[in-house]
Amino acid sequence: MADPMRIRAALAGDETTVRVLMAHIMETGIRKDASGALIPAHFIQDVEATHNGKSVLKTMWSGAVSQNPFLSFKFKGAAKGDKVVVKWVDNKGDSRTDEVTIA
Amino acid sequence: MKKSMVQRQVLAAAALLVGMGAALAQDATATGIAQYREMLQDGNPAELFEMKGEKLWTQNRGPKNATLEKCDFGKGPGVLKGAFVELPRYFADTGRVQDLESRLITCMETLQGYKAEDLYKAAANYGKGESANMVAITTYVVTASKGMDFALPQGNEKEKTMYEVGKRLFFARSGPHDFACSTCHGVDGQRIRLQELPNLTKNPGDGVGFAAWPAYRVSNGQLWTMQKRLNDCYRQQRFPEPKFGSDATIALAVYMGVNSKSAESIVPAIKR
Amino acid sequence: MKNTRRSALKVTGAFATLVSLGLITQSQAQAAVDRSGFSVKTLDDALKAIGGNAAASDQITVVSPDIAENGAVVPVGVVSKMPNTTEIFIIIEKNPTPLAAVFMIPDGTAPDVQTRVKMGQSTNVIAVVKADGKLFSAIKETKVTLGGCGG
Amino acid sequence: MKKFLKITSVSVAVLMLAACASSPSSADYDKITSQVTQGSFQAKGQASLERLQQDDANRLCSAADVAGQPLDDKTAQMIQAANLKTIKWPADGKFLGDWKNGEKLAQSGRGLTWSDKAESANGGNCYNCHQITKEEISYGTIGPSLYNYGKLRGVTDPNSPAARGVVEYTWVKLWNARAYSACSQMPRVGHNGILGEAEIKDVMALLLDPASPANK
Repeated sequence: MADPMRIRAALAGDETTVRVLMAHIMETGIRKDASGALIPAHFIQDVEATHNGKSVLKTMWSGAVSQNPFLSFKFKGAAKGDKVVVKWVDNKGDSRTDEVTIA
Repeated sequence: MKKSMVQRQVLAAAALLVGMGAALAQDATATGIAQYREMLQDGNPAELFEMKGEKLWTQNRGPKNATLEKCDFGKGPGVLKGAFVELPRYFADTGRVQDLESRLITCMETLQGYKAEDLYKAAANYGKGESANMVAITTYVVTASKGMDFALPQGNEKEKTMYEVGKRLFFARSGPHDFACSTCHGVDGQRIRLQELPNLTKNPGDGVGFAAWPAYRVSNGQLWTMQKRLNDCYRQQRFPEPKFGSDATIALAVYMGVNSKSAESIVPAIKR
Repeated sequence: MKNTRRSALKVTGAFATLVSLGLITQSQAQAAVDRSGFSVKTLDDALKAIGGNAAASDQITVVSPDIAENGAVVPVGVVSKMPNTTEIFIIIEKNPTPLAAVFMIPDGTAPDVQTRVKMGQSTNVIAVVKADGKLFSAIKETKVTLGGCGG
Repeated sequence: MKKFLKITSVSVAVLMLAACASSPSSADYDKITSQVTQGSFQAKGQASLERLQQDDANRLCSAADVAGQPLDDKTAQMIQAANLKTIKWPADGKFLGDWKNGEKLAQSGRGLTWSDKAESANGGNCYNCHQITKEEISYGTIGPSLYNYGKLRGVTDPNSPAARGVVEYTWVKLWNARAYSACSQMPRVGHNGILGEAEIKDVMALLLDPASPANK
């Protein structure tokens, strides 16, 4: 099972900044190992963040996003104490959902 | 605030660059790299390892199904704050000078019932299996001392001996390239390629050298502890492999740690 | 997420099989179709895949370092000042598959996103922004150096 | 099990020796260091334990570094004389090869680590420590800049009698730098088999050929 995400969400003024670190190998599928064999692709394809059930960001990635991905974005309309939920799904169908309380 | 300063420096360096020679191109490169490092500070993936370690710390594991919460890193059972910046140190219960990583194995043995030999074997396969857990726990324990200054004890005779042994190992030239640690880390202000080399024979400054590890390596996505750092230094020195937790690695850590007295630990750092 | 058998059958081809087997959901199958831009190998094809040429705009900023010490992790961000920005694309020109990421920006979310990407070599980073249904772009070069053997 | 026991036994040695005298001498520490070294390393890949054996030059220079005192003149000259004897001159009398291959060798820092395959080609590691051409800005500063190396020494024709002195001096520096400087940090490229004769000729050309970018 995938390791948990590190999510931070901080409200400043009327804007909430969300910063997410995800534990993932992000293998492109075009690299070769020492013996010359292709290393199979294994990377996060879709990420969605929601606040009170409403989508606040969707992003689709290729394997070019770095290992242990970082994502940062900002949205309006949240209050301190609200929850932000982040979910990722990778190309093998594995997924992980974590949430954080806005500080 | 800091970022905008770096950006100003970059602009200034770029302006100077017009029509200038290689030396100034070098300065612009250095400024550019400083800007790059600054941009990576926010969101260090080492936090993922720290989180995992925090969870493992309080989790019942091993044959004794116990947690590590009573582990004594030298400041008393369960005291983590400030422990890392005083390691390696002498432990009376084992009669050894131990670094954080070998001490963790002692705790996993005594508190959780793991076999030390199994853990040393696992540790040699760095970042895989149980080693991944030990790396995460190490990251958690060191982070509790983030921002504190190094102050390794030297009151015990064995601690002094390890310092002297570490010093000798540091300067020991050998192998097909005649390299020693001191070849690259013996004086101020030198570089390998564009990589600045800290002078480890003295305190190289806050968050530099010994005080910059453990660190997340962006080149391979791994969290590198001091044991792994030293292992790879010896690989590049063309030496045979230092065994995990061996006295040579601990002696070198004592030498560098004592030399780094009063340097601020910025763990966990992020490195290229 | 709840796929009825009927809706699954509407999807054709391989995805239909996967959906009916329960391996992927309908929405993932839909997304997979949209992912075609991620496999194209040139900048031109990547631009085509996302809807054609984009006019240069000074309302868009690509935030990436002038020099990256390691191509494995290069911070890249895009900030758009165009009103009604709904999508942001990040393209790494010299990568084997240039399109790296797509961000869908709903109402209330700032067109200001950051991530980190791999770069095989020094390259232009191109941000394409969809605003009011039209495409706009900005470019920034990032040099990738090798730092040496220590560290 | 074996590994763990070894570690423990070395610790015991440290403990006992330290306990013998209230204040151990430097020679005691040397002895403990030797024991610690023996117990702490294991062979891996091509990196055998024999690599821990120091020759006189390395042993004496390391000891001088620990003491923080330079070698006395007599010892330094002894080391230099011994290393000068190791120099092998090019079999065909030709000192310069192809600077283009020399540049490739200078760029490569590979070879001889435990993760390198024993049969893979070694690099010269030159740029890790030296500036050589203007084009390569990613160079180290552990050694002096070699940019315009031949030009600054007035080499216009490396095959001329006038250039002979510089050419031979450079060959010795590459083959075994300790022949001229007892405790030089520079690897003994030829003596220790890091590069072969043909490769050293190529690096020579990079430094001395007027057509090399190093001399532009």
